[in-house]
Amino acid sequence: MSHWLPLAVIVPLVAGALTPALAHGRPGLARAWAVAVTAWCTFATALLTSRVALTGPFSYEMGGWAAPWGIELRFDEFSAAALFICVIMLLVLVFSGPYVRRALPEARITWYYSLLLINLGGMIGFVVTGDLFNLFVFMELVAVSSYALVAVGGGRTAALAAFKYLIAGAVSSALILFCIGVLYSLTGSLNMADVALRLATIESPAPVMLALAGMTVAFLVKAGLFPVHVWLPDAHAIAPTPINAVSSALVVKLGIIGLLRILPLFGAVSLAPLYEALAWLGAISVLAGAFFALFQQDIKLMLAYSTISNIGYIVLGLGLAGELAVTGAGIHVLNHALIKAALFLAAGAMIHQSGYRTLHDLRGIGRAMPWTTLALLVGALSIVGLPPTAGFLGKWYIALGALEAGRPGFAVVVLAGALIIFAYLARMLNAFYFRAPSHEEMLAVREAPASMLLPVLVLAALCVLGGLLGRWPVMLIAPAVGRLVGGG
Amino acid sequence: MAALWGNIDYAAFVVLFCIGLYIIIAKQNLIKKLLGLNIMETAVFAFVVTSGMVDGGTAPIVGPGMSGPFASPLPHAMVLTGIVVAVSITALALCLIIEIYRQCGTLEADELKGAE
Amino acid sequence: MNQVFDLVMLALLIAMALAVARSKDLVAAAMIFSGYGLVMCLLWQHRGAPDVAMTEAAIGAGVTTILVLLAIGRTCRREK
Amino acid sequence: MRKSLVAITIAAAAVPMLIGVAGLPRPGDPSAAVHTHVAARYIAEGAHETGADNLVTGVLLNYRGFDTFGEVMIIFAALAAVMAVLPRGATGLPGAGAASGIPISPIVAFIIRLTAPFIAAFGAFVIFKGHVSPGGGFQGGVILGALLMMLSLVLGRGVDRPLIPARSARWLQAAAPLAFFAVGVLGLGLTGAVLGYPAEPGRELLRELMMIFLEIGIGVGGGAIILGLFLETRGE
Repeated sequence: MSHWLPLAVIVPLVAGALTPALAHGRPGLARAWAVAVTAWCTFATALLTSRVALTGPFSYEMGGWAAPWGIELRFDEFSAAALFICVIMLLVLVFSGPYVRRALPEARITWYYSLLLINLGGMIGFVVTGDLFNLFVFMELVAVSSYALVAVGGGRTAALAAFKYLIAGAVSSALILFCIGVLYSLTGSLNMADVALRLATIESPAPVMLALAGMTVAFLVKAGLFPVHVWLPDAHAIAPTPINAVSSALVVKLGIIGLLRILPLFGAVSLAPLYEALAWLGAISVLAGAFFALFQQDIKLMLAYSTISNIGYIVLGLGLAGELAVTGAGIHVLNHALIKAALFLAAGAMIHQSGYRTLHDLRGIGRAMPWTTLALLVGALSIVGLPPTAGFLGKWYIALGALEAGRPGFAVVVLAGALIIFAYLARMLNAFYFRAPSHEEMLAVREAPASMLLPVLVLAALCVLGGLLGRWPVMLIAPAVGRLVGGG
Repeated sequence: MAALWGNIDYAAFVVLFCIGLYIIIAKQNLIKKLLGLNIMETAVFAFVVTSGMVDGGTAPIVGPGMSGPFASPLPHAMVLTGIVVAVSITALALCLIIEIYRQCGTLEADELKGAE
Repeated sequence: MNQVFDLVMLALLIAMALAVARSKDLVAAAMIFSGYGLVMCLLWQHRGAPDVAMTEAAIGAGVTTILVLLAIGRTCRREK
Repeated sequence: MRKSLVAITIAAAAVPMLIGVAGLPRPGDPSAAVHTHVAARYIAEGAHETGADNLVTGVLLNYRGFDTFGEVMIIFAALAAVMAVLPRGATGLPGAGAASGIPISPIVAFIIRLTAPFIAAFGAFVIFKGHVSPGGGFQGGVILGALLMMLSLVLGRGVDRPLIPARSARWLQAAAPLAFFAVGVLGLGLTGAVLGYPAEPGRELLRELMMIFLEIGIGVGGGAIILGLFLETRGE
């Protein structure tokens, strides 16, 4: 029996609750404790992912109660995202050792690691649960810890950015709970598979459409898609670097995975108009995100806007609803997490070492921090989507899906988005490598400390590996895509 | 629209939801926005509790003397969790407000927009 | 009789929500919000949900209002 | 311009919600899916299967115990968030800008001291009898938390000298997740499913003990967390 599944969710959460108690006298212990727990979670999710790859989706009934009466955890191919979540969180924890000792006041460090563990447990719970209300509870858990982690850096406008993020998140959460209430009122159950079955027999379409529209809008707000992205740039740029990586690479993806969870519920309703809207919103978001990124001087703001653009790619892939396009979207959810984590950690290491944030001030850093800049170069090539890297696969499948669906316009959008980002990155790399430093002390800047450099290099290697071994994730999520597109 | 009269309670909760949304969007003071958020969340909880109600039903406590139709206990469990979530978010939001006031000296959204 | 009680409660809730929206003094708004929570608690008690009513009274109307008043104490009392 | 933008947004939210809500089954209709599907089993066999007469507590701790574990983690995450966000002095105490310190009048202080034991008794009653009468861990926890708040005010024990010393407060605040972990692993041992309760005829007492243990954990943990939130928000 796979008790790994519930324990993979419960252990990080309880460990997060124990961190302040254990590390009361010894703040150094908090980080070691967090890294150990996250390593265990990585092992557990790797076991679960290998099991789903071999034997297909499986579920676990909490408390021994059968599905609609108790809570059912359902680990399917999309839940394999839990492995990516654990790997990236492990690297972020290793990275945040020296960074946090300097960036955060002493008293906040234990609570920082406690919040990160709770964030990890909430994300794993979110991707594995098969129960609607459980999904809401874990989404709130991730939300509360993310609001605090954005503000933990204590910058001048950190609290205001966190407050805007909180209001946007809480309004969309209230809307999601309202839609869960509508679905419960219609079907009488909260288990996703059971609700899907019973929704097919509902005659009055109005409440079903309301629940579908409400949840889609709410999850798109949480994913930071263009028209409803207002909270994202400040929240992702002002937070400490490890939190940028966690929120831009992982937390934002929960909105997409939430969408992937609720779309099969509405199999009976014709989803064509919804997919059309998603495709157009995604396309607009691709161009708008890339366009805004072009004008940013601050590296972190640029990376935050490029997240909005890549979320646009994923939503565009979902909107095209073809086999190829949805596979591309699924792949890009995973690969973009690796790429964005590598980019944010590399840029953060540069800011940490040199103290400068804008393109102009960071000129000539290529010579001072060769390895970090190399990792940033690999990340930049991946985000543009050049062939050997991980970013290429997702965009390639989405472009193919657009052509297959007879919508060449969207394929052009995919290309245009990549070109705009390429223009910015060319300027950035030109500044790092070929321009004379605009500040003398840039030459005195030393390479990042080992425990910050190692995760950055590992992530850059994973970006290239993700590109070369791209076949495996595609095969892994193929059955889930088949169910979603076949049933949709 | 005749059906709406049958569900007049739901209509009232939607109105409360929109009053909360109005307060969040239109009012400038951050504490006022937070109260609007709480009004909106309480309206959603009221909607969920009301969906579990049954005509002439009593509390879902199956004691010796209890009889008659019982209200469904599932929405009550959901709303209990929801209320705890709402107070958690409110506590965090208030501390962010205290931090914003300490740094920017004002709680009016339009003045804060200029401070960035 | 039940229908009248419910309608009165709903009307009262909407009136209090609007009062919170209009009042310039934040302490008054917090107090009206506490009353709003208690009326909601009464409504749920009437709908056969004593657990939720008790929780709403204790947490929704109680703890939330105390925290809001504390925060008002540390910031400013009037809305401009 | 801004007024019309606000009006459009509100209308864009209100109209579809009203139309959608009108299509829902009438609340209170006994034949609605809400009462005939999952809830029908909770009401019919709930008391027997969970051993809790108060079915809401039965659902909260037994059928959907995992939700309540998530909820307990959310209230702890709120405390962790407040501790991580509020400014810390060198000694780890919240900074200046404290509430206006109007001294408690002796009359109020006396009344609070007088009623303290009764409030404590009522809180304990709500926690212990949570599975047979309305109430439960959270409500009891909030009542105990409110009592601790009042005593902190009356005894002048602010955040610098908290009523519960910081070291033990950290363990008390983690009481609820720990209780859930203990019951979950015990349930795994007894019934082969995490958070499972033994349902054999001879094991009713053990099941009730496990449930009361959870209620105490949630009550004590909730009370300590709410006291922590109060002290942190209040500052000096």
